[in-house]
Amino acid sequence: MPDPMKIRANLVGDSTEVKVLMSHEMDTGLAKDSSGKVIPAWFIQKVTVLHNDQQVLYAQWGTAVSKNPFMSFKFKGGAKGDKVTITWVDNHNETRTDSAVVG
Amino acid sequence: MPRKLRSIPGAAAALALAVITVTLPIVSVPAAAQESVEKAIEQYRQDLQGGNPAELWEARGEEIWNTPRGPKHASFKSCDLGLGPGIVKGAYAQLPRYFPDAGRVLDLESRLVWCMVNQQGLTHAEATKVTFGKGSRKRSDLEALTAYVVAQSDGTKMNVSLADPHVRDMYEIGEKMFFYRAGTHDFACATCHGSDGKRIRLQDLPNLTKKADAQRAYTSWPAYRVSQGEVRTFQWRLHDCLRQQRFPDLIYGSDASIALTTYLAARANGAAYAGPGMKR
Amino acid sequence: MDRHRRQALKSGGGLSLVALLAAAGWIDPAAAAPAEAWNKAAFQTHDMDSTLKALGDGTPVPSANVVFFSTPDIAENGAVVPVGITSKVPNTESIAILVEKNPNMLAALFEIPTGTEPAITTRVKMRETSNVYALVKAGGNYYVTSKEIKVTLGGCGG
Amino acid sequence: MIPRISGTRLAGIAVLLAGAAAILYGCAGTPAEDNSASVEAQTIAMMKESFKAHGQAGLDRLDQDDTQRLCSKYSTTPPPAAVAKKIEGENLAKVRYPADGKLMGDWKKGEKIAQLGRGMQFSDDPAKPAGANCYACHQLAPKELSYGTMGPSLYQFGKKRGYTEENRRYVWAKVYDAEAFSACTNMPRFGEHHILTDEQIRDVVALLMDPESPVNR
Repeated sequence: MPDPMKIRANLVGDSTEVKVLMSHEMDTGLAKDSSGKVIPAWFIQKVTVLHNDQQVLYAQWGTAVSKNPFMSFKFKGGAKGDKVTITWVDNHNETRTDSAVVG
Repeated sequence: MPRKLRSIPGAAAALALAVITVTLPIVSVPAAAQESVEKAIEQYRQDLQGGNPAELWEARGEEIWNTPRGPKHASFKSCDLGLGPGIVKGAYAQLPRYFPDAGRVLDLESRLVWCMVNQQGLTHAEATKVTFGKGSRKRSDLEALTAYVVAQSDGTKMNVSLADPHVRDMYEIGEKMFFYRAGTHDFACATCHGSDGKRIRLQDLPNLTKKADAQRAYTSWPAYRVSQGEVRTFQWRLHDCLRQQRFPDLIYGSDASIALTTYLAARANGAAYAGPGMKR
Repeated sequence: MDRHRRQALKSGGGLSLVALLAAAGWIDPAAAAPAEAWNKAAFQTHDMDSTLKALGDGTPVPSANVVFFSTPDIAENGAVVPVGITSKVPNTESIAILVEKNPNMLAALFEIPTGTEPAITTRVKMRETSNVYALVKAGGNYYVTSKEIKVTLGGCGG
Repeated sequence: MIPRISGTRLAGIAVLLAGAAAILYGCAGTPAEDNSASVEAQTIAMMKESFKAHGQAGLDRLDQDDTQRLCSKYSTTPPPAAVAKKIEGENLAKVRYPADGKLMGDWKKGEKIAQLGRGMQFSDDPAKPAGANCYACHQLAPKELSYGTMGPSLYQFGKKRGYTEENRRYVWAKVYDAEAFSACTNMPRFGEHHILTDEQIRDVVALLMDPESPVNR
């Protein structure tokens, strides 16, 4: 089971700023381990952000996104107490969903 | 103009225009280039702020802290970091300290190991099986716990007391060790950390013999190392410095590691702790 | 990404199909959402032309309305290079980050629905000093800007 | 640990008493010096217990030679003239020049050696050649922006100093054993400590002294 994300969602003016950290190896498939064996690619491919039930961002990632990915953006509207829900899916079809309340 | 873009003239031409190369003024005066390199590196460090993946370690550490574990099924709530069982707030800012129950001066990490062994019933080998983790396949509970504990001292003034003679002794030994030159390269800690305003490659080297530098350096560890994608602790910092000093392998939680930590932590006294940090 | 579908879902009093299904207890909204496409072809390209082709074709126009922010000129470490891109092009639909000298050029693609500010920050890996492109799709057209980011070797080198 | 620490305290007291006695009888050695010697002995004993041998780095790496022991006392202040003279003299006597008299190699290889930071660490493969990591501390070829400032800039070293045989011999000796010229320098003794081979030192000399080297362009 993947680790939880760390999500912050805060009102900044009339927008909600979302910052998220994800726990993921983001292996490129090009690196080798100490025994010289190639470490297969293992990376988040899709990220969806919902504000309550409305999609506010959809991201497609390749292996070039850094390990333990960070992402931030803003969407208009949002109110204190609203829910921001983020889901990622990786190339092993592992997935993780976490939510934060807009503060 | 990148070679591979030439195949489609339209796109290539468009892109050629688009390439706003932000080259540095590398002219005949290297000093000028160097100044802008320093500014650019400072910009890089600032651009990284605002999302420290160490928070992921803190969250995991908090869960471990509160979960009963080991043969004795005890959590860290009974672990006394010096301010009473289970109290983490501000504890790191006063470590290392002398623990009468252990009969030793301990830093945070060796104290965590002591609690795992003496309160949770793990063997020392089990407790220290993974001290420095490597990705999600080889994780270190000690790194997660450390990240959690140190974060609870964020903003707390460093206050390592040397009143206890045991701690004073360790401080003095740590100081000697700091200046001890040996190995194939004749290096001591002081070789790289004993003068002002020096760099190794592009990294500024804090002069740890000066109060302000010592404070800034110590209070930013442990840190998330972007080059490794891991949270690294102060035990790791010393271990890896000594590796690069061409010394043999510093044993995790050994007396010498604690002596050196005592010296450096006490020299940071008075400064607000500000970790976990984020570093190259 | 099927933008038409998403817009279709949005019509209907602001309640998406996903939300309706979720409300009915059929699916978990979060789990359902990433059923969107991942453009495999676009992530396997090695140059700008084929990346553009895989993204849906088009010739990018250099634009001063696509701007990097919080993006350094020099990265102290190529494993983590912060990149921020904002678009002032009206009706921005997506923002992509491309690293010219990486094994695969496309690093990330962010699809921006109406109501989301066309500005994102993330962190990417760079194998070496390279041009980095910010590619914006708006109204079916592509706009681009680029900057060189130098990657340095740091530390004791050991 | 406990016995040793309490031992420390006792030793400290004993040293103080001995010091008091020394003053009474007009003997050499002040209490402060004796205490420092005692801390030094404890430090060495503690280090021997706190490190383990790993790969090519054995515990003998903690043993100091004369230069290291003396220079540990003068890390932040220069050594007194007499000490400096002794260290420089001892090290100058250790400098060996190549048997065939050939001092210059290939600057291109020298540049690689100057870039490489690996070598002699317990994590390094002892079968692979070590680097000198010159760029960690010195500016050399101007195109490398990532250089340190622990040592002086060596940009245009040969061009400024002159491409003479005498200067080539100086560079060889300086790389071989820097302590021969500047006591308690931070620069490793690459030849004396077998970090670099003669062949590699030649290449580094060429990096600094070949007119074609980017350092001199």
